Amino acid sequence: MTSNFTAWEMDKIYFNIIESLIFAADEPISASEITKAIKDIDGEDIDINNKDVDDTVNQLNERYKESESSYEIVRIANGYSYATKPEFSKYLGYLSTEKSKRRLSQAALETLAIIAYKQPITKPEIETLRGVNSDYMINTLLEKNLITIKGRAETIGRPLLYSTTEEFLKYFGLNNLEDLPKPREIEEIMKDADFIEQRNRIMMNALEEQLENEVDIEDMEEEDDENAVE
Amino acid sequence: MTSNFTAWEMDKIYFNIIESLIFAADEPISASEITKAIKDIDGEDIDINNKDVDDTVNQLNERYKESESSYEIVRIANGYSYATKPEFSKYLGYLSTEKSKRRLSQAALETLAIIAYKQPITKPEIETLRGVNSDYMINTLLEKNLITIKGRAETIGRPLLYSTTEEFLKYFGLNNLEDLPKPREIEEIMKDADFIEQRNRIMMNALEEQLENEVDIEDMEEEDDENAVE
Amino acid sequence: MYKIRLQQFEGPLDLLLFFIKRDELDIYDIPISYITKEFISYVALIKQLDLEAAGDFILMASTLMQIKVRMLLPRETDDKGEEIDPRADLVKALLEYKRYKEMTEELALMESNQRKRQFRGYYDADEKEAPPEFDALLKNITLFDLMKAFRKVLEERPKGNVHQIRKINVSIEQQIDFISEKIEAGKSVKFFELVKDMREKIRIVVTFIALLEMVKMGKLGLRESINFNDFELYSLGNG
Repeated sequence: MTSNFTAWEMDKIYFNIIESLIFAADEPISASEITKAIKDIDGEDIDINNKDVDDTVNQLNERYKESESSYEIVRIANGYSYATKPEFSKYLGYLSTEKSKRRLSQAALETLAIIAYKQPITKPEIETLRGVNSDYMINTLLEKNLITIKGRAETIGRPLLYSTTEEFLKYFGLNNLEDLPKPREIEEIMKDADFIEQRNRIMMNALEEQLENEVDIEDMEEEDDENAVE
Repeated sequence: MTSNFTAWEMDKIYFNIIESLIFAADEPISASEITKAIKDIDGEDIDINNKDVDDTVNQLNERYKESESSYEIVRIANGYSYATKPEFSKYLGYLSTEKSKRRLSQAALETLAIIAYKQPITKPEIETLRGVNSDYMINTLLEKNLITIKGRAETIGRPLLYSTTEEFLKYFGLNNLEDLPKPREIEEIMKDADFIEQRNRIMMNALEEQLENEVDIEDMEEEDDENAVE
Repeated sequence: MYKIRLQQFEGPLDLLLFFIKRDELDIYDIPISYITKEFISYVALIKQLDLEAAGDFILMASTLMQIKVRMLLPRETDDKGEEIDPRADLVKALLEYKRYKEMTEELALMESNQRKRQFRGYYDADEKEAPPEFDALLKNITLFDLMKAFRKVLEERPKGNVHQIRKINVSIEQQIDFISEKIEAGKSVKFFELVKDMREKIRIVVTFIALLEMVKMGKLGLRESINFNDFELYSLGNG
């Protein structure tokens, strides 16, 4: 009497599985990906189809509406995804701004690193090292008070010299500039990382084989010992 | 007559704003970041503090429990984050073959344990405790952002000091370093005569890991074996 | 039956602990000759393979042999005149190591538990409103930055038939309309995005002038983009 769908609908567990799959997926996930995931894990005979998934999504959204959730499931790009409701967009916008303000971009970091290790240094020197115009980066770093102008070089044109600030030290938890990790120290940690890994793998395989052979023999000897004790 | 807190509590909107902020933050977000966001947007005079946020999180989790949601808010890495409940891991594992990083190796975990408990700690100290060169492990942990450089020791040679990161907390599901289980005192280990029990624990661990990690490989190997036998 | 998996030996201390466990030896009364023999046969294996990692093991082997010799000699005494067990330092190191080995297991357990949880996977569907004017952000954008981004666009615009002479009908008014369309109220658009498909220099120039015009009219706001050389335009909504 009960249709397959109703029978399935009773099965609360799939309700939750669908919810968690949409929640955790890296990309919008389609109904067929969801049914495939469930069938692959629980068996091909699980009675669930794309329509069931879509119905479940509607029911989930009903539930979120009832409980006045701040998010819901939306249908985008042939899939489902969670989205916070638009009325909160200004709070979320604020957060992402805060974050981008905090983050030093890779380019800024590169520039900062050059200044930190080569200070005092001129803009042309920085640009030679980076291979690109660095006006913007230098301005940004100046504004963030991570670097400062420390006089002028004696070379032609007397370009400005840049150095790092107290703020820079504080930002990276350093007492003074001598505390900066030395390139030699970095290299020591980084040295031949790939090589060591490769070598370890080869060593482990070879040794394991050899030891396993030996263990077989030892096992027999040990069994003899145990027999002797008992 | 009503206390400030009660007045605030009535304000359903912040309930939802807190929910949406945690839901939309792609890293654990702290109570103070939440109150700051709300005050910066809606005004300094908004009566909300970190305790209110934490209470709200408890209430939200109550709600998710009642509605049998597949996720909840966890306290992790000094903040709040949504995460799926462990019982759905089976299905989610299927989803994210790519995303699910490999487990840390035994050697990496060992090095990390020493750094976690002894931080800040120098490389020579780590190597004395482990009895092996640890350049590669330190490099790996730095690359994975599980540890970071935190200044220098005042000892001879002023070696670099290593500490764990927020990412470390997140990776192990810890809210802060106090959540780490306490290591046994040496005296306790000394009293503990039954190394046999220890060994069993280690073997159980190894077994579990084998089952979890090497299923694919062993499946293939077993097939090979079977083929060889047949 | 012992299936030795070498991955589990993280070093000489680990290997020694393994022998102690395997043979149920008393850690405070380690039979030093026995364990040295076991250890050295293992080291021989590593040396045979001529491996760099053997160094740590060889060092331990020599320590063991040293202890072995000292065991045969009359005991040294400490300040209080008590005999020093030549094995004391080794035992201490083993216990300390064992302590962290236990914590390694704890960490492995926490790792397993945490791996059963997943964080939210996809965030792009969240609507994030451009924040209201935050001084700090706007301060970062100067007219000079604007010019620089503009120059970069000119440099990187799609290479096509640039030398082909064509008359291009484009007016500032048209481009104002074009920009207005692109940034409906509340939405924002990156400058590079805006001029991405423009192949003619003149069109980009006119668009840029239109943009400046709109800023002047207060119809348009600008802010720093995550990409430092780009910037974003957003509607001020009263246009």
